[in-house]
Amino acid sequence: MIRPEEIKMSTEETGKWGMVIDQDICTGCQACVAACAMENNITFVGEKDSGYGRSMHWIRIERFWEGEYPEVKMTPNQPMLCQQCGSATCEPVCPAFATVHSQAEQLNLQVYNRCVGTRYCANNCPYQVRSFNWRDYKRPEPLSNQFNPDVTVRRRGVMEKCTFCIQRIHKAQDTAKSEGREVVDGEFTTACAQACPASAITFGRVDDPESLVSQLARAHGHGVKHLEELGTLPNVTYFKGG
Amino acid sequence: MIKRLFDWLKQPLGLIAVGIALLTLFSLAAYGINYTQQAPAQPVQFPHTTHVGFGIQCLYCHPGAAKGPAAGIPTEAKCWGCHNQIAKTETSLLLAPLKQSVESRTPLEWVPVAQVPDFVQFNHRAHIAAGQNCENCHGDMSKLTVAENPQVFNMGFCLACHKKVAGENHELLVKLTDCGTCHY
Amino acid sequence: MSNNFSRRDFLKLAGVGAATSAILTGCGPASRYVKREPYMLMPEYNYNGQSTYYATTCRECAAGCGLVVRTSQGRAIKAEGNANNPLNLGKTCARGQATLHGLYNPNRVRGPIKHKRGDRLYETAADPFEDEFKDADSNMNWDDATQTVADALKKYKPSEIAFLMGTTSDHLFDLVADLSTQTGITPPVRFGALSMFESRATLAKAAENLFGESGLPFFDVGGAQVVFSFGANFLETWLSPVSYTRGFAGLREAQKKQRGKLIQFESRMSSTAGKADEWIPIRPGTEALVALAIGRLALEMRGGPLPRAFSDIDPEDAASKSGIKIETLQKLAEMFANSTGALAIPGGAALGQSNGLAVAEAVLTLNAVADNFGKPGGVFFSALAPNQAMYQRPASVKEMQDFTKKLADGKIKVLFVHGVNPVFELPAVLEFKKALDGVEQVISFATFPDETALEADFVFPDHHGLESWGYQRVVTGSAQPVLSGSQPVVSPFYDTRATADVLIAAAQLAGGKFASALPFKDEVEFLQSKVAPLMSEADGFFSAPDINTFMAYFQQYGGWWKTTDARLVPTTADIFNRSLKATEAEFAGEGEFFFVPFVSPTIAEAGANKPWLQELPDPTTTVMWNTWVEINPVTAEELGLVDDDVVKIVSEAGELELPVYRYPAIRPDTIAIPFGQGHTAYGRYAEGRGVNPTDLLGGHFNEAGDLAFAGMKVKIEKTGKKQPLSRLESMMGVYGVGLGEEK
Amino acid sequence: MAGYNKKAEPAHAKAESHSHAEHLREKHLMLDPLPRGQMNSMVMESMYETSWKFWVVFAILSVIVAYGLFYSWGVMIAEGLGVAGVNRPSYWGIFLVNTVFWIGISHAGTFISAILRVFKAEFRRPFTRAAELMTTFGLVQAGFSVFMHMGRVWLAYWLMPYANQRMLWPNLHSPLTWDLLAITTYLLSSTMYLFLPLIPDLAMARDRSTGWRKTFYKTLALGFRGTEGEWAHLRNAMNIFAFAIIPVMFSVHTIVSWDFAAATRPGWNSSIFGPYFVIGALHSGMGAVIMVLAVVRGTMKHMKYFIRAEHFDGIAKLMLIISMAWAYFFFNDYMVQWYGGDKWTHQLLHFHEAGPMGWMWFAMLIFNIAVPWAVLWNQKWRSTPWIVFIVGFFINVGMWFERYIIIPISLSINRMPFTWRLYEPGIEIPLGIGTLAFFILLYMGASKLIPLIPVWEVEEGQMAHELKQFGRETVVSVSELE
Repeated sequence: MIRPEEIKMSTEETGKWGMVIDQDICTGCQACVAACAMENNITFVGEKDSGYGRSMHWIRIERFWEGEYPEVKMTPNQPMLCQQCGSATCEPVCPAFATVHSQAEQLNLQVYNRCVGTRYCANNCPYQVRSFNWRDYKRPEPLSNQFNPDVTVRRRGVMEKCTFCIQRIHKAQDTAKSEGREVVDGEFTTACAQACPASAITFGRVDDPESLVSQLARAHGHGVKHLEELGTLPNVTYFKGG
Repeated sequence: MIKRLFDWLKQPLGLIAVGIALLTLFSLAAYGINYTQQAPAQPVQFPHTTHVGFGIQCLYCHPGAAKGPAAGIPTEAKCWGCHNQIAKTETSLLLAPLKQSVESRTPLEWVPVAQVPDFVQFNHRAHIAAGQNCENCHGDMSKLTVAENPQVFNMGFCLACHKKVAGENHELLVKLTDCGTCHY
Repeated sequence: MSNNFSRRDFLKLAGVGAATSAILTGCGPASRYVKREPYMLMPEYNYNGQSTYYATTCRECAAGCGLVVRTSQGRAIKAEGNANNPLNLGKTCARGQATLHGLYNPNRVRGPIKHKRGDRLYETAADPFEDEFKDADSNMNWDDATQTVADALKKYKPSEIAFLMGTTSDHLFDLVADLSTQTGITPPVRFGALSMFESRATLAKAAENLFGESGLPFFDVGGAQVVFSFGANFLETWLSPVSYTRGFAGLREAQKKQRGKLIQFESRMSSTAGKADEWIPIRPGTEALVALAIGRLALEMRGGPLPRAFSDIDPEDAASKSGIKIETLQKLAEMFANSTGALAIPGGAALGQSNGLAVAEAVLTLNAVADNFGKPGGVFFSALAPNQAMYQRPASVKEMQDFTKKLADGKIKVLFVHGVNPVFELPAVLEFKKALDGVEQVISFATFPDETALEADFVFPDHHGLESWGYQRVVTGSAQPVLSGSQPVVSPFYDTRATADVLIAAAQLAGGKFASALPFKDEVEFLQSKVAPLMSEADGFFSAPDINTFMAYFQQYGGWWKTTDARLVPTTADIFNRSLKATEAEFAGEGEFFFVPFVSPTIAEAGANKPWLQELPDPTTTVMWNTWVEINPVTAEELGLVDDDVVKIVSEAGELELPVYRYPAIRPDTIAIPFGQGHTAYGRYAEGRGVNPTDLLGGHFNEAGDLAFAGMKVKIEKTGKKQPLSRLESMMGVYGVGLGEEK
Repeated sequence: MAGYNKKAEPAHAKAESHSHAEHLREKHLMLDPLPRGQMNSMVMESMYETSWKFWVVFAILSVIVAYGLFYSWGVMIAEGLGVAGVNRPSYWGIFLVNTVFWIGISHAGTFISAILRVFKAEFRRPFTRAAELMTTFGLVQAGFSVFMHMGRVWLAYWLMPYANQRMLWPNLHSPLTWDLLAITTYLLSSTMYLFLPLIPDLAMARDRSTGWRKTFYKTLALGFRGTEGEWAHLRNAMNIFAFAIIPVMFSVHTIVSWDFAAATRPGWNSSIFGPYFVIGALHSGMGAVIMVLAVVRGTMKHMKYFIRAEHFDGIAKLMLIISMAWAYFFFNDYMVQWYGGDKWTHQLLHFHEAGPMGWMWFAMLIFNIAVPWAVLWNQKWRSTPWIVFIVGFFINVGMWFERYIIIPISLSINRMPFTWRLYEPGIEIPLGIGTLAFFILLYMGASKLIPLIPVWEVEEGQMAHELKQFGRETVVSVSELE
């Protein structure tokens, strides 16, 4: 499915929007998770379901243990979100084209209103970053006042995932257009990157060598892209540091 | 016994019964569809035709359209700005609700007719900027009293226009037919 | 903002959600289901469908980070950091993000209520996620409420009137302070669970002893090369987490030629220690010894005479007592000695012990070895906030104990409570709840139906932080003096009223010296009177000719701050010549386990009623929605315990039952419980969830009067019960459970 | 057949020829002809005569279906899939297990009748229909299960290509779409294939029934009168379908296997899955057929004449072979995956065996390999209905386990260890039982509505066979049909 030259490409920047995450300074404080939930109308699912692997986090912070006490170490916190793959495994398997690649923005879209809930995409996502609306989770009044009007409120039976805050992308583009200019790097950013107290997350145009993401990527050479051996061409680069 | 049923249905009375049943079903369906397509009741039987007739621009009352996603409904203050200078306001039955609401400081509850589902992210500004006129989607208001939708805003309606606008421009076509342009 | 905002609009819009299904199945336009209310009078800065942004201050903790809140059609949509504010430079923590779930929390006090002590303030439901349930209705109007306050002020002698206030909303504190100075009512007492776990009194006292002046030390983590943190959990809730996290990022900054190192001395690996390059599982109570030992070894490596402070410490002895290998100590000492920018920070559980003060002094003195006082990457005194004469710290628990005694003895006839929840936060042994029986009239200004409000005779709810005016002093975290300003970002959602307004109005009603003490029209006028002096100050972030313009800027930029570094350099003339008694801490209660309570990084003191904070996985254990006890897997095995086994923790003060979490990074002789859950009120998402570790704490204090919360020893008893903890992490993936390689 | 008999019992060769002939007669249906009229009335009786037991079972099953299938499903549609056990990472659960399982069951029907018809295996004649019915009804259950699986089943029609002005179309890259098309094709063709051989029997039933049944059969028999021309056409049609349906059948289960094999998941992404799934389907299918035959023979009137030990014997031998083939494919799959050395796959295989559900893995091997091998080698045992019934049951359980291991258990392990989690079924259980009950219900209903035995086929066979005497030797001769 993936041609060799494509795999080679995955070492270069393929996409349009991309992210750089510095695990060395990520403190795992969960600010990004909260920010994401607030920005994207993500529902909370309560104790029972969240304990059964049904939490709806679009971004989760992974950490593992190395060694035994007293030489035990916590591995660098690893924020895991949709990698917005250039050649995503979730896309071809959706029978309804609800998970499509946006040619305009080079993102993996999740079209909620087209989703019929076969959950094939979630199975096929090697990063396991898609979350499914198992129920119509209640958000009693007046919590719904906080809903972000720019983001659809999902209902049961629909798959959802990180969108790289596409609503912010569109807003920025719209503003830029109305002012007759191009979108400037750093003019806007995703909710997670905006909140991160350590500025461990940086978002921007990976196809623009001058953007901050590209510069950072060059600055720390040793970036890692997760599971790129699968040829998914992920657009999120991780720095382990240390 | 099935056979007996068939036999009964075969004779005239049975046929009539079948006919009636079918008719009822059909009319019910027709009523249902018709009901959902009517313009809903508004607090004020607002005569668009009159206002447009006076030469008031759409954007005067719906300025949001040029500035952002929502065109918006004018504030009572805006209505009152003119109407409190019009003698008719005091007398007219039509305007009673407005008067009442301004005096009691309780907002009027309008029912939007040009509505897209909440999974569609529609932005007026872009469309106005692209040179679209209000009537392209909302019909000719100068002929309407209470606002009605000329057509249901379904995806087909949007895409037809998007494709027409894009024409041969491939880049534009990609942008205008990208799912992520409206759905997120 | 005007009160004409229609806030129901968006609820209606949410209704579209319901309509969606209808549309999906193609029956008719959504217009059937939606009604739109236009503004009566649209504010000129607002446009339909476009967002308006307001700068204000976060009230989730006392740090005073600046926020910019996005509002749409009069609804608060999203809280972001205020990029201008020098404290947080546009960043927020998780609690700041979730503050909107406080504003729109389904359980708030909706209006002034007269109620019987102990009565519920909202209905309960079997399942908070399914059942609908109501808040108690307001049963009086604000005029009567104000009258009640006025009567209370008039009725009793000033000495019988007391205010108990939280650590946020400084402007209100100032107002009450003025009131007390001019009318002679007892000075307001401030308290907060966070300040209790931060042992601020100890820090201040240590500074006073060493540097001759009291103040809150500021540690320039960002500028340092090697940071030795003795229990300071500065990446979680300590003092000013956002700015300290930024400092940590600076420490680690990869672009830097040399990547800074963090060494954490803790008996339990906090998420701060999790980020450390080295975690030293030190035996609780020996921090002072270790600090001094490291100092001595470092000095010896440097050569030269050994100063008095370090002369009478025996590294070998310290090593054996603390359970750290002497080689390790030497290695660390070498690192400390040879680093260009070494920094030692005391904090957290290290100070919450019987010898907390000694620890603080020892660690601060260790900085003298690095000679980093007033240097980049060193120790400073935090810059005082613009309208602040001297550092005022919240009450230590000792002082709270005295205060509680006064209440119990009936010396206080009327108690006003605002912004603090002592019934929940204070250790159970202080019996604050019982003490309230000695008070004739308890008036709470609580926004949420918390435990203390439940014990009040009247609840006169204050606005939520995002609905209110005010300012918050930044006591530490920023080099510049910062006064973060608050303004309402939305009109009040319920029939609440600003406590300042209530007090001002009541004072007018009370007349006499009360009226003259608060000669203001309303809260805003009071604010102006407090902010006005800043106009004359030099090198401010902005200046303005007249007060109105100044206030406009003050709101627009979310506060006022100087552009200059105003951190004070501690005077350390004879710091080496003090003799430090390097003691070990004593531990109260018999029992084989050291007990370390810590503040939950995600929920902290007041986050439990915000559903999304509840659903945030704890950074170290990834547990959500509950409380757990951390036990080393080896210990657990000895005790025959596995995850989710419910155990009973017994201390001299009390006992708790909660499920086990086998935590690989904790001393085998130590157990830890997070603070934040265990509410008996405080809304549907908080109530009846987890347990409150303060129930285990005894009334033991360190020399500075701070609670020795980490100075307990406890027993563990099995109960045979099970309670599954919901955790984000996988049991199989992370612990190999079910993979035949179970830990 | 003759040759096979000689080999089978050398003892009888020496026996007295006359009694030998007797013996052969009672042993083989084909050599034991009855007048057509009598056979017809026997079949009709078996349809007409219904004991009260039948209705009791029928009622119980109806209740189970009403609750287990329709009520529970209603609840699930209203509540969302949260009431089921699916979670991250096991996004797929028992619903798809059942889908694959039922499609598997449905295979044997077609396999037996089509393949055996093509190869003119004579012993097939009496039970082709019983098998074909399973195909159709099995597919119905498969359809139910796959729709249950969907998060928004009320939008299932979006998976079908239909004209619209919204530039919307099903994604033909998705294995699920292939699946949908394949299964639909299979359902249609297998129904046709069930129907064609049924026509003569329906005509027969029509001529022997009255009342509503007559109307019923009349409608279905399409006015078949049994003229030479009609027979010729029918034969043609049946031959075409018999040949055409075999590739369809193979393709269907191969495509089902692609749902998994085409995914980028450790343990799934295996090239052997196609044939592995097909053989697995046959394995469970044959088991099911033999169970059905045992039940039919035991419960329905006159069936002991039509269904005899020889048939169990024949099917059982097929089962033995298939079980060996399955074992081979299983080993192949396991071996290659293990040898491939991918760490995630290793983790997965380890999890299969040593994980909390390890018992299921071993049970699968015992039920699918050990049990049939241990029992079916013995002709006495494999000719005894109740024994083969039990074996068939074990095989079906084993094969269900296999699918369970492939889907939810394998899904627990992925490339993100932080998300590994076990799967605990919820409402899937009543729903699964519901589909099973519905299958039996449909079958019982059918057994009372259409002739389970293709009389004309049996008779055709009997006419073709005859016992010839060569001196003292009695031999069976089969004359070529058409």
